[in-house]
Amino acid sequence: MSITNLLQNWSDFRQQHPSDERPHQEYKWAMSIDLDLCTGCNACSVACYAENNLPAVGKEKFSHGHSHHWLRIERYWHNEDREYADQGAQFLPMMCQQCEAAPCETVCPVGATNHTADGLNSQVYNRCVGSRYCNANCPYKARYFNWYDYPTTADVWPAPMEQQLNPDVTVRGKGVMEKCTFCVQRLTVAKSNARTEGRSVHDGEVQTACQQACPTGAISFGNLIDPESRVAKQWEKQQVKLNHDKQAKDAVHDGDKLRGYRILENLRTYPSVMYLEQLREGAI
Amino acid sequence: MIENSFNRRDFLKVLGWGGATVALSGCGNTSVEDGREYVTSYVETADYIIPSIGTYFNSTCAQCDAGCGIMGRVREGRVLKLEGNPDSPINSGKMCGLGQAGVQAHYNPDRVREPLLRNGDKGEAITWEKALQLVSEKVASANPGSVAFLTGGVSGHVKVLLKNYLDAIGSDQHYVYEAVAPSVVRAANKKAYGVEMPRLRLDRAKVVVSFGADFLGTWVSPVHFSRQYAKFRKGVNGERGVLVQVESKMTITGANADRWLAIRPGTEGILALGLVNALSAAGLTVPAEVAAAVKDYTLDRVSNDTGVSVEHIGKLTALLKDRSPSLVIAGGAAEGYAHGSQNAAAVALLNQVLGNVGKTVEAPASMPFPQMAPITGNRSSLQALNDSIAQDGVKVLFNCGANPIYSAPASMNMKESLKKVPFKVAFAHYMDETAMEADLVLPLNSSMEGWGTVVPEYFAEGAQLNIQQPLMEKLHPGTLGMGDVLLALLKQRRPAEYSGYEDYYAYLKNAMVAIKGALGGENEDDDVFWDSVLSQGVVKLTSSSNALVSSASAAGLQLPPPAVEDGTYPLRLIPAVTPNMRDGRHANEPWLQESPDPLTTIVWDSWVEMHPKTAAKLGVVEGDIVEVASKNGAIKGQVYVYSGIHPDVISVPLGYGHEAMGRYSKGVGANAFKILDPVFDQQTGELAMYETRVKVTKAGKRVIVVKDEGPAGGNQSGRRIALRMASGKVNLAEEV
Amino acid sequence: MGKDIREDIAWAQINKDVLKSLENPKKLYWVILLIAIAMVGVAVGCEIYQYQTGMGVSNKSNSHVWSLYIATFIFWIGMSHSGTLLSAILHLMHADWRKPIYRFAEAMTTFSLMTAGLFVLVHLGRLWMVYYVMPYPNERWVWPNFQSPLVWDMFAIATYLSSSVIFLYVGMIPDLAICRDNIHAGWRKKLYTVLSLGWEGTDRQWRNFRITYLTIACFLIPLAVSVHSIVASDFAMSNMPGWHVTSFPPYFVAGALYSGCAAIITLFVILRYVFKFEEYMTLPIMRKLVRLTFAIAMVWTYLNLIEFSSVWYGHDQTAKDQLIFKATGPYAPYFWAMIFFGSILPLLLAFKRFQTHLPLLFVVSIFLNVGMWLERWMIIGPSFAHGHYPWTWDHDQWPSLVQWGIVFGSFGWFTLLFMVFCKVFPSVSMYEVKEMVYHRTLALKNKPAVKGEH
Amino acid sequence: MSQRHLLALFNDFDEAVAAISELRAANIKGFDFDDLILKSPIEHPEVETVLGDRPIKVQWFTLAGACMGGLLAFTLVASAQANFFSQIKAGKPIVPLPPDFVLTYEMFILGGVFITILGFLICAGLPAKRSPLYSAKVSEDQIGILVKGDEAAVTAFKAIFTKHKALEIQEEAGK
Repeated sequence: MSITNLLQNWSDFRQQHPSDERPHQEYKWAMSIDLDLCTGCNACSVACYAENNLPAVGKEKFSHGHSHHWLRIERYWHNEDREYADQGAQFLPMMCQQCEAAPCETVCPVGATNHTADGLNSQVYNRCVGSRYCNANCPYKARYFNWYDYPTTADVWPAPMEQQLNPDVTVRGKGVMEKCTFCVQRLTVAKSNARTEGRSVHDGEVQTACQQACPTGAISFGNLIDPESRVAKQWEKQQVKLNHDKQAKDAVHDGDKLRGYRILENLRTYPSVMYLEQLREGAI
Repeated sequence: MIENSFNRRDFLKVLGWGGATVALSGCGNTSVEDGREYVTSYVETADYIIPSIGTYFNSTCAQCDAGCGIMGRVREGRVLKLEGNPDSPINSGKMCGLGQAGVQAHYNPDRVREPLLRNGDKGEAITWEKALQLVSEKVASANPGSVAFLTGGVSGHVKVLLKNYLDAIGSDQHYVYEAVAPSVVRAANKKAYGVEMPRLRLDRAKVVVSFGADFLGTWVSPVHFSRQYAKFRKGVNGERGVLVQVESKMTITGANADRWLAIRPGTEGILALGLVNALSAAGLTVPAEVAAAVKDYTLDRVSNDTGVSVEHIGKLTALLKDRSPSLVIAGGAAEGYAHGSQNAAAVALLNQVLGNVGKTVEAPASMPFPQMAPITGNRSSLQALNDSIAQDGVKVLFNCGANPIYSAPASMNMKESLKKVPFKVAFAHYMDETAMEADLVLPLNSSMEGWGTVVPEYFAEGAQLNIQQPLMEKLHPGTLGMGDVLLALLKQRRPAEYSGYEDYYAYLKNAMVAIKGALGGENEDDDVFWDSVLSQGVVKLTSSSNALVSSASAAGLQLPPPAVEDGTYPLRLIPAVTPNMRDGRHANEPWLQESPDPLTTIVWDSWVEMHPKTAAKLGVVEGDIVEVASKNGAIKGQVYVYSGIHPDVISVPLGYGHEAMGRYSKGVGANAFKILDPVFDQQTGELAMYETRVKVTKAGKRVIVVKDEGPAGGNQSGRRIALRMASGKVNLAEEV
Repeated sequence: MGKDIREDIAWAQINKDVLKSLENPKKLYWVILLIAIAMVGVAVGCEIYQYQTGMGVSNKSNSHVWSLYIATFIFWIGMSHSGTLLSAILHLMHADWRKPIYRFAEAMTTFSLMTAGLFVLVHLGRLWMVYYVMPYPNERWVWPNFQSPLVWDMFAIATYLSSSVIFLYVGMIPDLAICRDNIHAGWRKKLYTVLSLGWEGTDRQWRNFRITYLTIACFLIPLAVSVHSIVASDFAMSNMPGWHVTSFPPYFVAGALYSGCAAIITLFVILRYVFKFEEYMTLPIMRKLVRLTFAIAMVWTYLNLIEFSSVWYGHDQTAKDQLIFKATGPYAPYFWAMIFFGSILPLLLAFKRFQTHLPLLFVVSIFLNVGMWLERWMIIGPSFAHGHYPWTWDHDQWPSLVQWGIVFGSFGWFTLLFMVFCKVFPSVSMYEVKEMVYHRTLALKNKPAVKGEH
Repeated sequence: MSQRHLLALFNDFDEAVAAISELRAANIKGFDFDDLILKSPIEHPEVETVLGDRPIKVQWFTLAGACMGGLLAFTLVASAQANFFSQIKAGKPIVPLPPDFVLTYEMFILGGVFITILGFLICAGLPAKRSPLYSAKVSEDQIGILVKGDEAAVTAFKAIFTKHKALEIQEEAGK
């Protein structure tokens, strides 16, 4: 019964979750993206459209900011003053950062977005009432709202195009919020396969659609708990700690030799995506 | 991956059932209802089909000619998504956006669904029997020599059949046309190295200087080069490769360069020779003959002509000298001029002087079966066809995989000259501009429905033969594979030879099994061999490769001085080949329209790129609608201003502005092909794409440019979002 | 200054005058009513269209997900606070002059809350799932997220609405008894008989009535404050630059009282004219009201300055950019209009001759509320347009006609409710006016008239 | 011996008070002073001086209501959170106190208000049937005194009322 439950496990319920003293148990999915390898070719983005049933909304809706690219490639210039962009551009793939302390989660009135046991920031479509508070509170603006009912909108999925829709992924109706899920449908399959074989998912066994497509392999994805996973090693090497809003390395003076950083870390969102700074040659 | 041992036919039956389930759910697949397929229920299905579990089948991506191996995820008889085939040396499991969009070509609602015969100005549906009958009559009635085929790049068994058919009717008119292809560079390479396209080893180079070769986006085999680029950036023992891009309009490769050098259009060759000169001055051993040839290309003169600063030329020289091996690539920007061959040759010369030949420029594997080797398309062939038509040497024209009416410059007046051809047959996927003009339209299978073999234009490692196999049952019963059609046509001509084959599948299997020895299956049972081939999707061929010419020679190199400005047409038009649109054949795939152009982030429209200076001179700002007028026509477009382009040029992307094709492409943007000036490369006769002179005038309105980029543009206004640091600081070797 | 009310009005006269407002009104009343209904019609149309087609038609974007609905929601919530102020706070302070005007002020509270509530619904992407927000027991142990300020809103507004309805009703019981005694036929008779609960004005009833009324008043004050600070925490609790400000709750409360008072002035003028309440809604009372409004206006101005200067002085660059953007970007005109209407215009109220100049006050009070509405919009619009993440900035996002239509209609809806209320219930508290008169006579009896009065 | 009811209406509150105090002074046989009820159009706290203060209990309801509301709210919210594990919000405890306190506060007030009203209705004996002896005048401007007494007392009542110039004396119809 609830009240007895409440009283018996009070101390548990008062625990911050997750935290250094209470890390994730088996899985903590995380990503690292090497901006020096990202060429901005958009393959990841299109792969995401294919995998996650994202609608191509068309010019008119796109112009109103109704686009649905869960993974968008942002293009930055570093040459405000110079005549030419003569050190090229910088491309940055931005998707839901699956924050450990996600601002979107606490504000959802109906609890449609929650933290899962393996560290994902889940979005429950059929619970969502569309208050859009989560997006308002997302510093990365990585959440996308179904402004229209795309399945019934002309030329979004005209027959026979709807046959391409991935049956593993819900086709969202109007009025719900959606965002990158780290291809949770793939993770689920991998996890259940592993479970049936009585082991845990090993590194490289499951790939996100964007990672799988990326021609330069700029995106790596895996389980942060597993010390053998590439991602864990990268985070370790770059001295980026998950539950920190300031990294110790930034204090030491040669910390700038490391490329790893997380975007808007200072907002204490604890993102699960680490980026590696882009490099530029000085000799030319 | 699937097991080798299963019966292909069962598979198709099951897919038939998959199709049927789809059909019953009203998705327009009628193949079962009209008894073309018979149904096998899932109760007695083959054991590799498990409802709700995706099965992967290997095939080959047909979105461009790179020939990446793909792996189609099939569920309940429907192909859902394409992944890269890890066993394919070209893309080793990776894919580009264009390839990903292949499923949308397959499921596209605007596909042609049954043969159409022109009746007045509309087509009426006819049966294939009737269609083929008609074709054989027309061909029979025509003089054998006057039957012509216009195709895109072809290879594999289709090419063989095509060849055989042409022989059968005794015609030699086969024109292979590609609107955007590095034909000039190929020719120049042939001269310089003895091969059209050497194998480029970015992964081994420490410095890559690319003269406008967009190898990360659109050039030759982008995914493969991207794979190499990754290795190149990681470097051998942590020495990060340095990329320098020389071009007048930034490509996505340029956007990733450590140094992007905006060069005055057409002077790429001058810079190359200037570098040779500077290198020899810096003490690099250069053949006397070459040194003599380039001695006039002094630092100042080169800097003056090209607009590249002395400082940068100096640094570049030092870089090339110190960090060896390097790799110099000539691409679109170099070849797109009347003296394109010269530019390319100069670049090749630079490579040879640097001693890269044999190190980063390797001999490509040769195809052991020349009859299947790809014919690479070019633009001059279209010119040839045009001439042949003009002397009315063409009575029956088969058109397949080419859309000349859309992609030929207005000056060629393709539409009119095609009217001179009495009977035009178009093998079409969409009702594109050329199909609209055809007398008979024959709908083709999508690359996910048909059988075939593909030989990539560019071998990543050894020679290879790619398999193309159906990933699902036909969507539209009225379509046929190119192979099947050719086979049918051949049966009309050489029944003795071909009537034995029930369909192209039978022919293909037979043909493959016949050469199984060469394909590494000599002591395997036919079916086992065939199944393994199908499951692998890629057959690696044992091949030799002959050495390259590495002796540098400047013989016959003379480069014109930088072009003088034309008063009435002050600007140069660079028709940009973008990763999404390429030559526009995939414009009807919404994913590609919606995925923002990497540099401008513009969607669903074309645009006119210009440098802030140019914009200021013209008094226009972003969003202004301007008219871009050349001697051969004018197009309108929205202005996009940014500093990734030389002030002397403006750029309009290709691939937009279709007048037909489908709901997603028709009327979207403007077609830059149309206004290209008829200027040709002197040596190869290729259309010089970058030679068009234009004037830009305001056309009144101003619109809000629909793009992903916000009002902040590429500016982070102080937030720490996209960070960049000097490569000197990090030790990549230590990184994971 | 003149007296709040004449002590020599016969009590019977009071009854007569007020009860008259329940009978056939001027034509103007019907005109107002019809206009209101038409406006509601517009809003309903827009909402149906939006419901059918999807939120997209309101023209918000993924980086700009909130707009007029939320802004107007805050506006109406704010409007509701003045009623409480007048009835509860002034009641505790025994400020007699509130008595003739607090009734309609309270009605205003109730109805603006009802209007505000609608905006929450209109704003939702899936209106048909709105019950998910309520905590109802269910088999799956699924509950709303009690951490969300929106859920706090839901609780707070529910509490506030029910409490203020009760407050309004309880305070009205004696007057309902009067209506019962004076109206002898028709559905009204039944209505009043039922609602007056058989009130006879016995000493026992009066005694409990007093304490009850007092207690609820005491509850209402902290409640009102909490309601608007919770609405403020919708923003203050988020991490949007320009929202994450400590001074938001008091700022919101002040703004609320401000717009409320302005609204009371407006309605004061209207009622005084439409129902001929000159005797009761007298100019001296108006003067007091205007002075109160002026004071609050200055408080609001101050808090505004505090907010800006703390942002300016603070080290949060993003918030600073945000502020600069508001003052200089595409939203600048509205921003400065807000400053003008909110802080400059009320200075007029400081001048004695304007304090009783009804036509002017009418116009000014309306503009004050325009200013307050702009304030709410300045909280929503620019913040979204210029948030943490430059790539997704969206400077030219402009609400579509659908949004404007619904906002426009909400004013009709409010007017409709209010006007109907004034027709069915006494909008001036009769028994309290009598008390007022009574106390005044007593006062006069005890001390001789001072010079300067009359 | 049957009881009779009388209602006297006065124009002036002071007269009414005077009358009451006299009724009290002259302890009329068969008349219990506590049965006297004063009916007035407005509240007259002053009457307590003559009526003697009669206790008010509403505030106890208030207290009980408020506490109950608060307590219920907290337990409901907290145990709901405790039993809804999917609702783990990153970085926050499963039962976070600050939000729950906000809700507790609101419900505290709601409970208080509701139960106060209940208390009011109970204490004031509402809703009630109107007694036969009631004059609309009372809700207008006159003060009514309702007394209850034996037959014998009636004359005495009347005497006092008339003495204090009662405008009108209603007598209960029937015996």
